[in-house]
Parts: sequence; structure tokens; C-alpha cells
Amino acid sequence: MKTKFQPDENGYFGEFGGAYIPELLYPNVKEIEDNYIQIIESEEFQKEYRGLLKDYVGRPSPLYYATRLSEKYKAHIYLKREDLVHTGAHKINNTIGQILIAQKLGKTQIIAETGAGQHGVATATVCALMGMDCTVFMGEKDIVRQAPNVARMKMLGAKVVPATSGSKTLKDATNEAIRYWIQNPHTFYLIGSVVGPHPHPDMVARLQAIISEEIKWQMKEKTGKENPDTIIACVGGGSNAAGAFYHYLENEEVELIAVEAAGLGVTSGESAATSQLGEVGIIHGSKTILMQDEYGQIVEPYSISAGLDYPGVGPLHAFLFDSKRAKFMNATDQEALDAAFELTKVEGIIPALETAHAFAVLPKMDLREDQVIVINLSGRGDKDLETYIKHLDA
Amino acid sequence: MKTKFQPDENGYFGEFGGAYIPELLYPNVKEIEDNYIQIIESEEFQKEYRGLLKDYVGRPSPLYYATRLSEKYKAHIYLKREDLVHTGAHKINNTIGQILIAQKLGKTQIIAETGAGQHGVATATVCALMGMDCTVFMGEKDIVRQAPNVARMKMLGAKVVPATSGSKTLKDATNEAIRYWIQNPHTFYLIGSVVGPHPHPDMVARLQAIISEEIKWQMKEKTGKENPDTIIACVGGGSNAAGAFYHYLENEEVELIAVEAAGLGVTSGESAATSQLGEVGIIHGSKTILMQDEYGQIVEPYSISAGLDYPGVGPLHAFLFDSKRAKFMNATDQEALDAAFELTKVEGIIPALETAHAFAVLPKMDLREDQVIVINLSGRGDKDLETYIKHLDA
Amino acid sequence: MNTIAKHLEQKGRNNLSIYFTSGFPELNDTQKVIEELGEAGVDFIEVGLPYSDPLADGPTIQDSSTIALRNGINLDIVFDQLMSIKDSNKTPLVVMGYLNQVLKYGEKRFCEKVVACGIDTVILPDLPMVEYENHYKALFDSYGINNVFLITPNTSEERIRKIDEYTQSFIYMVASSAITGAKGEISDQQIAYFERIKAMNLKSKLIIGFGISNHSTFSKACEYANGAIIGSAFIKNLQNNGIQGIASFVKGIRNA
Amino acid sequence: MNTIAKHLEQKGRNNLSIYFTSGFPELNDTQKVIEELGEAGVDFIEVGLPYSDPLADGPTIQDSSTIALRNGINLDIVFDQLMSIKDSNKTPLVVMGYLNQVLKYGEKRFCEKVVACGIDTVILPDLPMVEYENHYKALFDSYGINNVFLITPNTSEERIRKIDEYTQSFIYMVASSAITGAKGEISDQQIAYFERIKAMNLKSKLIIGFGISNHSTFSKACEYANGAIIGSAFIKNLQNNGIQGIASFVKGIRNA
Ligand SMILES: Cc1ncc(COP(=O)(O)O)c(C=O)c1O
Ligand SMILES: Cc1ncc(COP(=O)(O)O)c(C=O)c1O
Repeated sequence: MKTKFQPDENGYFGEFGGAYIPELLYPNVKEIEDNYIQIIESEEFQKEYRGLLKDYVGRPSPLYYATRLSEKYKAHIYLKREDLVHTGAHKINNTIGQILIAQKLGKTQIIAETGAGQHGVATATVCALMGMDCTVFMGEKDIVRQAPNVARMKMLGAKVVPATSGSKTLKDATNEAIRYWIQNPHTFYLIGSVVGPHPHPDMVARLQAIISEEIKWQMKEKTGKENPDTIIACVGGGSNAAGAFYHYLENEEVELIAVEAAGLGVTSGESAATSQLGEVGIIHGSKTILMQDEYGQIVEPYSISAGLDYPGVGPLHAFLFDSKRAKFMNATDQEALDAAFELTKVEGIIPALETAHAFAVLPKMDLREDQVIVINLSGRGDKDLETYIKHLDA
Repeated sequence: MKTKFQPDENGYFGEFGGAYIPELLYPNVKEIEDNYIQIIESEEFQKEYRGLLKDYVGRPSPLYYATRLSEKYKAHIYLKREDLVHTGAHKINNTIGQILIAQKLGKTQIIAETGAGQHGVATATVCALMGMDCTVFMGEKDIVRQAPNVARMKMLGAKVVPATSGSKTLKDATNEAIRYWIQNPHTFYLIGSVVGPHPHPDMVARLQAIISEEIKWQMKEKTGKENPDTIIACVGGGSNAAGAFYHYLENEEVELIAVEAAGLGVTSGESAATSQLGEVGIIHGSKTILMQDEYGQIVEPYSISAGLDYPGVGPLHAFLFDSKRAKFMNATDQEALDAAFELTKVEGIIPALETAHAFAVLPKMDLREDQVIVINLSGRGDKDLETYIKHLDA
Repeated sequence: MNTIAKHLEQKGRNNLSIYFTSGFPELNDTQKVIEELGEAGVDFIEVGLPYSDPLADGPTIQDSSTIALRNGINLDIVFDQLMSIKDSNKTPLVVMGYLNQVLKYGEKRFCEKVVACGIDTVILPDLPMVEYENHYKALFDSYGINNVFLITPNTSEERIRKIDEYTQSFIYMVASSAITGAKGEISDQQIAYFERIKAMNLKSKLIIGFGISNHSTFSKACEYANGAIIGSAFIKNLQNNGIQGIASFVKGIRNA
Repeated sequence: MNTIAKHLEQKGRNNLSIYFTSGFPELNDTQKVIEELGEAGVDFIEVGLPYSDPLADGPTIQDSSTIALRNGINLDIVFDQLMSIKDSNKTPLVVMGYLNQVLKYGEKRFCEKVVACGIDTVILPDLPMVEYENHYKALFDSYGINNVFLITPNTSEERIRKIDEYTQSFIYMVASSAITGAKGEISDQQIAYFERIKAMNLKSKLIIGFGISNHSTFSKACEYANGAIIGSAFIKNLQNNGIQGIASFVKGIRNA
């Protein structure tokens, strides 16, 4: 039985979602739609997926009680350590699952888009693992600002194709990937977040749900209770938040906080705070909340972080925002940098720039001393060192 | 009761070891010697150490059956995934333990040497975690070739001091660290490998022993038997090998293979294959095997990998070599690069350049089809991307 | 009866349709391009509504859209331009855009404007059939607007029959599984697909698009359908030879 | 009786010892430096055996060692140099090096050479007491060589008493917990340490080293011990003023 936060038969979460795709893609998307749940729920898939998550990806990722951060903010703060999984971010939970699905569907050529490069690396990694052909589309601007990840993809044998249109970032890389997919319908589009046409958002959410599945038993083990009071995650497309929220969605006692990138300030004109600036619209095949001008032209977003630099959010998040199930907050570039420096100094953990946004809302919250918070530490900051050092010296 | 591979009361493994230190360091070393075993074996330490290893470091690290690599080499190859632990290499097993020991000894200022920067990052990390002052000595040449790790240390709040003497690599960084320690005896020298005066080698080996402790039960879980046929690890100072070998040392049925860096070739004059080129001598406070000229001047070693670029080995390893308990092999720069590219392409894992040396001996071995091999994947290659890309394009 | 259908009905075979991007190469070229195309005797024209993220278009059309948007084009201006030639222009028009433009402009407001410009046919490549059935069919019907569906070599027979039912203008037959962009020739595989569709005896007229770029591909397409649409090849010509090059381009397509 | 001890016995107080690096600044300066130092009237001389990794030395001595090694110095050459002045030189000599040099040269061969050069005192800062007791004591005794032990403010009384027992030459009192290198003044803390050691009434003579750099620190040190050793300050002077500067350097130390 479908729950409130699962898509209906047309792929809608409330009014958001669907599959707004050219007819050329219909058979591809239909093939996935017809098979994904059955594959995911099959014993064979679960065995392979769980096996790889454990031995290859390094799951469960720890749930770490951050003593010094907790002292500082006078609350009980746990960090879900997605930074420790193979390739350094939650993205691989999804790519491991999708590559197995692709395999079951007999696909051998994989395409993907990437912003921060983490999804590109995670895709190139599983393609190497499975001996598949891999092409990754990446905005020309992101190729520059996330150079280490470009090097990793190259070394993993992936072809990295620069997206040169629009803002030359994630949105444009996604356009190019979809365009290539239309032209090469035999390829499998291994999408990197809970975005795109149905069933991609649901498929990715189900694969990232392992995060909250673990949080539940880890919280129980540590505190005797499955539920924290609050879960905080950053939102680019929304996949790490979807994963961290998933098994708590129906449980309204658990507060969910989604943090968007405010760039130079929500109203500065240089921002990616979709929920604050967007309106209902269609992007990359789904109806969601979207930053657009009065004529529906998609606005070029801005964030210091290549993984949050996206003018939309996944349809589930649009619904979480619209239905007020999740609280949407945001953090500027500077707030994210400060939060990254703080986490590094007090806990010895260098977060990804994306992830840093989730930590940046702590000073803005009214915390209770007994409040139990889980922050999804979605990725590590190795890829962002150049940016950090630039601002550290400044 | 002391076993064959534990140091005697003067810190000797066979004829190797001891504490060849200036009188100025005697009280410091004595303080550690008098306390380390008692601290390590205390319930309090074990609780904190194991707790941090689990929740902070991300242990146990997986033991991953590498299907494609196994197919390729016609043997059963398991990878011990130290690349997945926090900060990206086995080094943190040791720094977490030593920082707790330092704490119990009332120390607040930490110094360390580093070659590849992994130990420097791991030290800076635990110092941030414990709120301690951190100074890391690093060869000027290594500061250049391991730039990402220098950035990480800076961000973690550590002071990185360049060592400008000698070959400007690990050996010289260690000299500088010891020199500073002599001048500042209140500091705690958090050494990064199983080298240095007794009890440092034994202390570090005990802290790295967690690796083989896990391999034992993981092998049992996976194959029904605790013992692989063969364990392979690269050797710089020898800490990751010591950790991977530790619980198997007494069990002569398990073949142990230590892989040294042969640089441009063992006999090329540009090498770091200590066991092949060295003779008994004293370096950094212990008697061991050492690359030296006919007057006992220490030879400047060479390897493409900053973590193996060391003219000695730890005294335990000298004894393993001398007693033939371990087989010493080696790999050139090019062989290591090739092995790194191969592992990346077939398993989607980019190893550290140091680690790549361990994989480089596979083609040189006579493998049986039923041979069960564990390779210690000591660290990830993010820090080495620039070198890899340079050679990938070449 | 639908304007385009009527024209196709009258003319029968060898219909030539040209796609162009409004506001390109210059903001106010829209009317001139339509006029020239009309004079050159094309059968109907697809007026592209420039979009920031035209997923279903190839690089040529995408680039022309970017330029048009930079020129300042927007839906209000396009509709004003079309309005201004409503009486003078005799060539049937179709508007082609993306669904988000319609959504944001206001679905009804969009339909009113289309109709006011004397247009009754739209192509929205990212409007999927299920959304059409659930929502847009009723809306469009109430304005007398017909939606053009695309079919591809991979569209199932069942789905094609349904599309045939919904179609009052024409079915846009995608020549191959590729987004718009000039190719060279028409392959045996494509011909097999054309023949398969032809043999289905659909009630709707068929227009072939995607990869039609010259006289040879146009003529070949016309053997299997009521005509063909040229987009990227025309945009490229417009870019290189300007509005004065339109007549000879169209002539070149019609006669070798 | 040990040569140095005999000299200290005779002279009693205000002994000045100079450390220098053999083969520095030029390969064949070893003999000249010793000669100049002798003429300047120093009490005894420590001949540094340049080592690649001189852990217990500060940057000045380390740099001088690097230069000497680059000059081509090695143990064979040093011993030849010392041999060549065996008869002419009247100033007692001590050799100071690192244990690995001894090991590699051959322990016995090393001892033979030292003795052949008329030297009976060695300083090996990285030779720990336990190794001395277990092995080197017997070896050195068999050659009539005495090993100089260092003590620091942190050396326990028990340990100092043992060292006193082993000592036939002198005890090297490290002025502070710091490696060699010119400091400025002698602190109250250091003086407290000197007085503590003095009060122990050791049988051995005491020489203070590390941080002695000028007349003032030398004189102060001589209040609490039989003399003092100057190393880095001398090397710096040698580097800056050459061999001809030695006499005035020594004079400056003796008289303000
Ligand atoms: C570490 C990290 N966190 C978060 C994100 C944002 O994506 P999502 O919202 O899908 O989790 C990215 C995207 O690249 C990322 O790399
Ligand atoms: C990943 C990795 N492996 C191996 C080594 C070599 O050190 P050891 O022999 O102590 O394990 C290093 C040293 O930096 C390292 O970073």
C-alpha cells in the first residue's frame, strides 16, 4: 500500500512529479518504471545490493556522537557519516543500486550527469566495477571547480563530456545527459539525485533509504529510541535528504530540516534556494518547484557548492515543502564555509561544501538541551580543499 | 608471556630494535615505556579506543572479495579496505590510540612527522578532535607532491613545518620531529609508523593490530577459516604491514609478503627497497636494516610514493626479514602505477601510491587457483591524483 | 477542421514545413522569416518559442534559442509579432515550445493568445500522453487547439493507435531515435520503420521530422508520408545566409 | 688515567672546550683548526665526525656536517688527518659522532683507529646507557676508551650516580633541555639545576655544554662546573671569519 510520501501510479507526490518526457524517451522510462520495484524488492537484488553496500561501499556508515559540537550548541548532535563510504559521499548508495538494475535490464552503457563530481565518480566507480561503459556530463564551470573529481573519473575510465550551455553547471549537465539519452536510447541514464522523470525520483529515494534504515537501528542502539527529534540534511537535488528522511517521513514527530544553498544571500540574485525563490514548474522531466522567470525560463542558480547549484528540487521535496512536512532553511556561501571550518576544527572532519550547508543552520536554530539531532554528513571535503584553503587564508 | 615476535624488555625483536636515543629524550621515552602497555590494556582505554574506532574512524573496515581481480589472477583475492576509514588510510588507527595515550599522560602538545601526509592528516585530525596543539614536520619535497594533504592539515589547524635538510622527505621530517622533541620534551611525539625508539614500534604495532584482528573474524565469516594463505602489504616504515600481519605472526602457515618500493629499480641507485639494499644500522632511535654507505651515512632513498620513500624499516620488519618469517618483495614506480591503474579499472578503487606497490607483486607471484590472499588496501589515492593523471596521459 | 489538417488534406503529398526560432537571428526577424517562408511557398511553419532548456532540441536549435533569448524575446513579444502579421500571413502556423512556458504563462492565457493569433496547432515535445489525457486534452479542446504527438521507431502500435485517435492535425513522425539535427541520408532501417507505419493505415496525416536536411532526404520522406519538417538545416542556413537566403534554401529543398 | 680527566685534574676550573666539525669549512681544514685552537689555548677539543642525520645537533652543526660530507669527508680521512698531527698536536682530543658510524665502520676497527690517533675519549650522543652496559663498556674498556655520558635537568639522581660510576673522563652536563645551538643567557632555572648537580658531590668532573656561546655564559657555567663546551657559536664564527678568526674568538670567550 502506498503511503502519503510515496508517488501515485503516475509518479506524483501530491501535485509534484510525473514524467514530462519527450515521446522519444517513453519506452526507456517505461521499461524502468515497469521493472524497478520488482527488481529492487527481489531477493536476488537485495542480496547483491546489500552485499556490495557492506563489503564494497563500507556500510553501515557510523552514527557518530559529536561531543564537542554538541557541547558547543548545547544539544545532542549525531553525525551520519556518509563521508566515510567508498568514493566519499552518499551518492554511491544510489549508483550501486542503479548499476544492478541496469544490469538486470541488460544495459551495458551508462550515462550520468554530475555537479560536484561525486555522482560522476560514484557512477564511474560502479561502471568500472561492473565493466560497463561510462559517459559523464559535467558543466564546464564545475569541471574547473571540482578538478580532483574529474581526475578520479578519468582514472576510472569514464569519458567526461563538458556541458557548455547555460550556466555551465549541474542543470546544463543534466540537459546534456537527457539529450544524449534521447539520441542513444539503449543507454541507461544513471541519474544522480531524486530528480528527473518518474520513476527516477522514487527509485533513487528507495536506494538512498538505506541511510535512514541505518539511523533507526543505530539510534536505538545508542539511545534506546529509534527516533531523533530532528534530522538535518542539505538539498541539491535532494537525494541525501531523501535518504536520511525516508523511514521517518510518516512519523510526524520527527522534525525534518532541508537546507538549501543561499549563495550570496537568498534575495541577492545569486542563490540556489529553490523553495524560497521557486514556483511550480517543469524541469528535467518532473513537475516541481523551480527557479524561473516570469516566462518560465529557468533561472541560472548560484552557489559556491557545485552539488547544490541547481534551480530545482526533487518532486518529493517540493511536496515536503508544500505540505510543510519538512522545514526548509538555507545557508549562504559564507555561512557554509564557516560551518565547514568549525566542524573541521572541533571534530576533525572536513565536510564537503554541500554538506557544510547542513551544519550552517545550527547557529540559527532554537535548540533545547535535550534535543537529539542527526545531521546527515553527506560527503567529505577532499574535492573542495582548494576552495577551503582560498577562504581560510582570506 | 612474550611471544617470538614481541620485543624483549630492552625493546628488541631478535637483534633489532632498542632505543638509541640521546639522554635528553630518555625521560620522555621512559615515561611512555613505563605506561603504554598498562594504558593500552586498561578497560578505560579499550572502551574509548574501540568506541572511536567504530563511530569516528568507521571500523571495522570491510574485507571485500575482489571478484574481477580474483578472476584476473586466478586466485581468491580479498581486500582489507583501510582506504575507507576516516582520513583515508590505516594511519588513523594509530593516531586515535596514541592521542588517547597522550591524554592519559597529561600531554597537550603533539608533534608528528609525515611523508605522504596521511599520518600528518590523521594526527591533525585527532588533535582537532581532542583539542590539542599540533605541529607536523614534512619534507619540503613531500609538501609539493602531496599538496592535498598539506591543505587538509592546514584546515585542521595543524602547523606544517617544512624539513629542508637531506633528501627533504620522510627521513628528514623524522629527524626534524625528533630534534624538536629533544628541544621540547613536554611534547608528545606521535610517531607514524612502527619505527623510532622502543616502545614506539611496539606501541604502533599494537594499535594497528586491529587490522588483523578484524581480518581473522571477517575471514572466518566469509570462508569459515580464520587464516588466509597469504597476506600482502606494502612497507614504508611498516605500520600497515605490522597491523595486517600482527595476529598471524605466530602462525607460520600464513605466508606474509612485505612489498618495498624499488623506485626506478632495486639496483638503479634510485630506490627505497631497504631489505634488499640495506644493512644493520641505527636510524631514528632503533637498530634495524638501513640503506647506508660504507661509512654509515644514511643514503637518500627514492620512490615515487612519499610514504615509502624511507631508508629504513621498523625493527619488527627487520626481524621478519632476517628470520625469513616474511617474504620481502618489491615494485618499481612503473609497476606500482600500472597496478594502481589496473585496480582502478577492474574494481573501481583508486589506491594510494603506497598501497599500489602491494598490488604490483601479483603478476610476479606463482598463484594457486585455491590460494586465498588478503591484500591490505592501506589507503586511498585521492592525494595522488596529480601523479596518476600525469602518468595516465603519458 | 484543423488548419494544418485542412491544408494537408488539400495538398496531399510533398508538404514542406519549416521550423524556425522566433526572435532569431534578430529580435524582430520573426515576421520577416514567416513572410519569406510564405513567399517561398512552404506549406506550413513551426514557430519555435525559445526556451532556456530545450531538452528535445539539438545544439543548432538550442544555440538559436539562446541567441533569441539574449535578443530579448519572450512569449508576449512573440504573440505580438504573430498578431501583427495575422492578416497578412497566409501560411498556416504551428507553435512549438516547452510545457513549462505554457504553465508559467498561464495555460488558459497561453491558449487564448494562440487562438487569437489564428493558430490552432501546438507542439509541446515534453507533454506526455498521460498528462494530455488527464488534463490538457480538455483544455485544448475547449480552445479548439490540437496537440501534435510525436512517434518514434520505438513507439508501440497500441500507443500509435491512441495517438491517431487524438490527432486532428498531423502525427509528427520522428525519423530516427535522435533529437533534431541535420544528418545526411535516410537509412534502410528508417525506411522499414516508415513502411511499417504506412501499413498501419492511420487516419491521421503523417509528417516526418528530425534529420531532414536537403532535397534528397525531403523527397525520400515524402515517399512515405504527407511531407516533412526541416529545422536545424534551416536555422543553419538562416545563420549563414540571412533572410535573403531563405528563398533559395526552400527552392533547393523542393528541387535538387 | 684518561687524558681529558688528567687535564681537568691539573687545571681544575675554567676549562674551555671547543667542538668543531671535521672537514669543515674545507676538507683539509681539520688539522688547521686543531692547530689554531691549540695555539689559542683551549683546553680540549671535540672533533665532530660529520653524519648525515645528526639528530642531537642543531641546524648550525647539521649544516656544517652536510658541507663537510659534500667536501668528501669520511672516517678514513678524518683518522688520517688526526694521525698526521698526532705528534705535533698537544691539545687533548675527543671524538664525537653517531653510533651508526661506529657500527658500520666496525666497532673494533673504530676503537683501534681512535686509540691509534692518541685519543681515549668518545662522545656518542645516541648511545644509550643500557647498550653501553650490555655491550660497549666491555669493548671500550678493552681499548682504554672512555665514553662520555650526557645528563640533563631531567636525568634522575639514580641515573646520574650510575653515570658518575662509569665516567673516567667527564660528565657532559646539558645546560638545558635543548639541542646544541647558541642561546643568549643562562637562566635561574638552569642555575638551580647546576647547583643541584654540584650538591651531589660527584666524583667525576663536570663540563657544561649546549647553549654556551660567549664570555658571559662561559664564565657563568664555569662557576658551577669544571668548564664548558662551545660548539655552534664556534662553527658560526668559523663560517663567518675563517681559521684566522679562531684566536680572537677564543680570546673573546676567555676575557670579555
Ligand atoms: C556530498 C554531497 N552532498 C550533497 C549533494 C547534493 O545532492 P543531493 O541533494 O542529491 O543529496 C551532493 C551533490 O553532488 C554531494 O556531493
Ligand atoms: C596509504 C599508505 N600506505 C602505506 C604507507 C606506508 O607506511 P607504513 O609502512 O607505516 O604503513 C603510508 C605512509 O604514509 C600510507 O599513507
